[in-house]
Amino acid sequence: MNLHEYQAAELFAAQGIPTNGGAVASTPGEAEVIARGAGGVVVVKAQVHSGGRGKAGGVKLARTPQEARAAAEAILGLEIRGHIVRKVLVAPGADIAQEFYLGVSLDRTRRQNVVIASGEGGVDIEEVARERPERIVRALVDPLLGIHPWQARQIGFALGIAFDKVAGFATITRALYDTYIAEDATLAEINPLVLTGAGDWLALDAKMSIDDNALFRHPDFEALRDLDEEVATEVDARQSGISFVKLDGDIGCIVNGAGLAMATMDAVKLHGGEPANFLDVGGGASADQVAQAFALVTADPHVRAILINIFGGITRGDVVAQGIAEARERVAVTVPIVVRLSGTNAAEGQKLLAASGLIATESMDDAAAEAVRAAHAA
Amino acid sequence: MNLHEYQAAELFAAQGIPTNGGAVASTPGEAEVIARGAGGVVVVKAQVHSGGRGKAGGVKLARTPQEARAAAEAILGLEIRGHIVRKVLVAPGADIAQEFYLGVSLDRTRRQNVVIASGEGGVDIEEVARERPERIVRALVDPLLGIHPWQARQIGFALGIAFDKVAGFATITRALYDTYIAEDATLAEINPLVLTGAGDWLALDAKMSIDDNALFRHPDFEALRDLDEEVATEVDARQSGISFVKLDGDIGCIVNGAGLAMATMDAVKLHGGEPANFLDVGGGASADQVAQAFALVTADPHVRAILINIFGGITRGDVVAQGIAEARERVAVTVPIVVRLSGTNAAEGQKLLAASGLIATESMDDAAAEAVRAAHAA
Amino acid sequence: MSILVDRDTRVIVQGITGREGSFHTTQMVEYGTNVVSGVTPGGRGKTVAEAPVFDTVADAVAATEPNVAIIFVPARFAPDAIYEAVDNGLPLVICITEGIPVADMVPVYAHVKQVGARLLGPNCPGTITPGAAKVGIMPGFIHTPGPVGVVSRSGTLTYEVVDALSRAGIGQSSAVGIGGDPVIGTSFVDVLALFEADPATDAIVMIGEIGGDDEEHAARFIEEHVTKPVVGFIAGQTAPPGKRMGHAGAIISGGSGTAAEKMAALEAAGVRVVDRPSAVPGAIQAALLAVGQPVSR
Amino acid sequence: MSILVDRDTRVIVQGITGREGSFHTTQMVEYGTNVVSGVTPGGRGKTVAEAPVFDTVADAVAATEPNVAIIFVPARFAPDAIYEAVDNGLPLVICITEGIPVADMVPVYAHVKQVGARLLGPNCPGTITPGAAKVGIMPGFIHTPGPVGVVSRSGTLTYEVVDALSRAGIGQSSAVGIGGDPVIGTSFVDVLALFEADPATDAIVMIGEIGGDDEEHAARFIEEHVTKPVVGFIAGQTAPPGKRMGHAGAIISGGSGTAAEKMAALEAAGVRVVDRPSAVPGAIQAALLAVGQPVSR
Repeated sequence: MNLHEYQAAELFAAQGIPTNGGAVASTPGEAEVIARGAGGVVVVKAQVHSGGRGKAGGVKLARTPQEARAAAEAILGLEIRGHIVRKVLVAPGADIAQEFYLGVSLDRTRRQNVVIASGEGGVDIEEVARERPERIVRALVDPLLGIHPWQARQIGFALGIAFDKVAGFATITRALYDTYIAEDATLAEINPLVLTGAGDWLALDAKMSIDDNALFRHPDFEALRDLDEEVATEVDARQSGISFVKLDGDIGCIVNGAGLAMATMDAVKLHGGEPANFLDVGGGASADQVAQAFALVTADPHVRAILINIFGGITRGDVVAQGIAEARERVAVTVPIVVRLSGTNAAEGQKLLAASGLIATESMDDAAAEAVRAAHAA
Repeated sequence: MNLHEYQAAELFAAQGIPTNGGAVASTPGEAEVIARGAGGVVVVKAQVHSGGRGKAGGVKLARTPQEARAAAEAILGLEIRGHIVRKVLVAPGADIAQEFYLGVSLDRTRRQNVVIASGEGGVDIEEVARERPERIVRALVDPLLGIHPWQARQIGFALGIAFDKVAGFATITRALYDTYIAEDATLAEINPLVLTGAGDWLALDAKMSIDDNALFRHPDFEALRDLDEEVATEVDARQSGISFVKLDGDIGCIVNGAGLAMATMDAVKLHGGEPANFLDVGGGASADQVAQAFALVTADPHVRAILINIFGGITRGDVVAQGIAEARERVAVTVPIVVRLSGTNAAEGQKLLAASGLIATESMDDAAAEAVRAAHAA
Repeated sequence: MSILVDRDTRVIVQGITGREGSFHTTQMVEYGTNVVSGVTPGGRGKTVAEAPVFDTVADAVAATEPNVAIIFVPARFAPDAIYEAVDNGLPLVICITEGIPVADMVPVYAHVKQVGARLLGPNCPGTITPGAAKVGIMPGFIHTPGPVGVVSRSGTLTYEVVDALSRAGIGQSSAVGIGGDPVIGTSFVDVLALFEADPATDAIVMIGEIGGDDEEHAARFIEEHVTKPVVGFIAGQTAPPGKRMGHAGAIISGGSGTAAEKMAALEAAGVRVVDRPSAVPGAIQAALLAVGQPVSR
Repeated sequence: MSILVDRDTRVIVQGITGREGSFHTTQMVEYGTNVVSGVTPGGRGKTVAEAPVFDTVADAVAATEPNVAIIFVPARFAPDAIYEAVDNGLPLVICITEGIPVADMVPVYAHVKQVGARLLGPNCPGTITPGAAKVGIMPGFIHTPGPVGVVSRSGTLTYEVVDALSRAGIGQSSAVGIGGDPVIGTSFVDVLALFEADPATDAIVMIGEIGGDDEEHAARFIEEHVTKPVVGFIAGQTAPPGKRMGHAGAIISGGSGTAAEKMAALEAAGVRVVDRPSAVPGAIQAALLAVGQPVSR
């Protein structure tokens, strides 16, 4: 799950990283009040789970409370890469002398965490990595010992930070790594980390993503979840143990297994259709799971056909067919359903399905083609 | 440094280990009040930095507050292996069904920490290790990953603990290891750890020693130090960076370097004398250090001669001689002083010393022989 | 011959008395796998599918000398189970468990490597050598002995491909699921090296998916070290960036880890990349014909 | 020939600008040691005894290719300095620093071993190969080149013995101080193995002290693997149990670690154990005569 800037900043501050403070507003009026309290220049920043908010007009400087109100008015309700802005952070302006990028994430290749830093802060780090890789400093973290003080210092020296500022930089680097570990993050990032005109370090932004698999260790994070930011059906899916991702097409997919679900989406596309979703019902494909999957898929008004693709492994095909039949009784589905059932007891299952009036096919390709045809015919 | 039972028990309890509570009394009256508050049977236990207190009469059961008072009266002031009892812990009695030993310390051979456990609790573990080694379970702890849950469970199973009690045992084992690490201990021990008649785990004793080198990480421990328990001169020595251990002989030793100091003590003994102390002045052997060393050694009324043994390495012998001369002006020494000075600029140093009326020898053996002769002559 | 498991494999099942553990133990034994023991704390004295249960791996090792561990314990206890297995000398540990936090797997990976053991998974279906041993949760009946090594990040998608191969009369030497998590113990490269060295394998099917760069590393490895023909398929050609596709590891992040990149890298390395699972058997048949090998043994 | 350090040794000094570091750097350079660089964060551009100072070990390694590090940084930063040295590829790290907590040294020891480096110390005087290189804090002038290897847990006591040897006309191949802490990187056994393999060493002096059981392990090793004559001395014959004799490691605990035990173990292994340092030269002379070697080369 993603955290908002203001939530991540609180976690950073708790580990001793100097952050810029500020407060969150949901209305222009609140933004004005916060700006008045802050005095002086403030920055009004969209709180959305998306990058690129600067370019999208989601960050504005305001010299007066009135300007802050106007800025909030402009930003709230803005759509940034498909995310509607519902909150803004109103934070004091800073006197920026130098900007840096500092982040911690997983280096999948090495199966180790890695600290990434750059003297180019406040810009898209992926762009820097692509175009000016020599401006990026990377330090792999020992998986058993964590980040060493010497490593944190070395990153600072490599960025050309003046010696009297290196200790402060190293402390922030270690604190960021500690936050990353303590909170089971998959990403912890400060962009930009700045040196102010007065020579102080300040984290002007804060970004964190948390490992969903580790949420059991962090029950408090449930409260930080911004359900407004998440697609409602994806939230429902998570609660029923189904992996679901909303897409833009019209063929609803219900599949067992993540790899097979992706391959099914690909097959739909290959046959000229567009998948409406990724959906992995998980291992069992019980009537309950299938019913829940029907509900998720049919909640999308664009869906014009449903493609069910089940490879019966340990689960028997006849049991799956039974589950589909039961689910159909519980959830009214008005669009055509194409079912492909393979593997254990597939023949028995296909018979049951055919008997219940569904289009049953044997191969995934046939099923995808059939679903696309049915959708276009509908 | 050593902690008292009640201090260690508090640290254990803070990590979630079930301890027996109780309170500390310095007088029989206090013990009576505590026993009255506790109600029922209590145990009155000497708080001294020494083992063997049970055999020495330092632990007594009391059925009534009056008995607790009498027990405290008997125990307070008792001398146990050279330690005077100044405090007793008055703790509730426990219904003991089964006793275990559980400890964590360093395995020097493997350079790893080790958990040691035994089904023989409440007795001297070293005796068990010597006489019934098969009754001891040892588990080396991974130096980078710490103790694993499976290891803690495995120790429990190996001790024959019933399965429904193994989880509780494993939790205590991990908590004891965590305390050991968190507090920079060199020893953390529960002896006995008991299963009560009601089937609950309870730590009936608590023992901890802290790594002196790590005290900078634990400023709070300074307050836990029991200066009554420490030889006053050893406390003074620690404060001046001198290693000093009080012994029973009459030849005061002042040496640079721990190994050479031990060898000097051995030489004294070899020549028929008894060293009054171990003393390592450290690297410099400056006038200040030597003066402090004189003060420490002469504080012992049994000292009848002082043997100074300095091997000038980086430090020049003439500078050391100068230091000794200056120190003698600051500290009045009435017993004979024998000095052996070797190494860098030794000849010049010896001349200076001889000029100041000290007995200067060239070899350590000669010096030891001379010091023994001088002491016996005195 | 085969890789990872064979007729000499002696399996210990960690978490054997749990629902998953006991079910799959029975399935494995029915397939003919030699399950010698299982572990569940407090389970001493029980049996599952005639395999004796022990309290600790140490006890089970002493009594039954297993050489492969398979783990079915829940995610929050699985890392401890992996440590217990490798610290008690198991050279190969197969972790089926799904949902283990990445922060736990990073030190596990380092430790396993350090002690010289091999971890397969987590979040994987395990491995099977058809006709010899199944140490995993795949349906055994779809597999046929033969010359094709299959390696995959996925579960049911692998079954799909294996089933297609078997229906086309093409048997498998071994099929290995490496798992769909960001940190896995055994990579494509590791398995490719094993297949390359395995005399019973004549051709290889590699089933990748979006996320990470294990497929790109595999491509480089294939180019430099693999002489046997390789057929590849990458799932997730239509997956959008930034969205986790079920598997924790299946996510296109920062524009990298796309199917297109992986397909291009594999093609550049001489891999025959197909666009759908059903095209795998044909490609393999062509590849085997090209090197003059029969499609079944 | 020699062990650990020789004329090819290129030394990097960590903590070079500190009081101890700069003093001993000068001393080492005066002895003829090739100190190629030093490290002090923020020290870039400075020099100490003509050695250039760098901010990081990485920079110093890149510029000056050292192969031995010596550490003079304070106890609370010394473990980090050791990690920095070995993680930057230094194969031998000599830690002079005294007073490092044991809890820090336990993981340091494991890590150093894991990366295949060697740590000497901490809390040790370092090592010297007379006439070739001094990488430590011992007074160089008392040493003479010759055939006797000296290994010791102590500092000034070693100087005492070396001085006695030199005065008796017996030179040293190398003298090594392994340190007085409970957890040290290099043990007696390690150094004995090096001396045994060193063609320039004909006899060995081993100076132990109370505490631990490294001497007992050394005795077993000598019995099984050392063919060269060994003379031993153990300090602390009169030390009482339970009291730390200066060195953190010099403590008799639970009745074990006594000088008597160690002396008995060494004697049983064929070591000529002497009761005073001044008896070492005579015993070595006898030993060398017995094996027909000259006492100096």
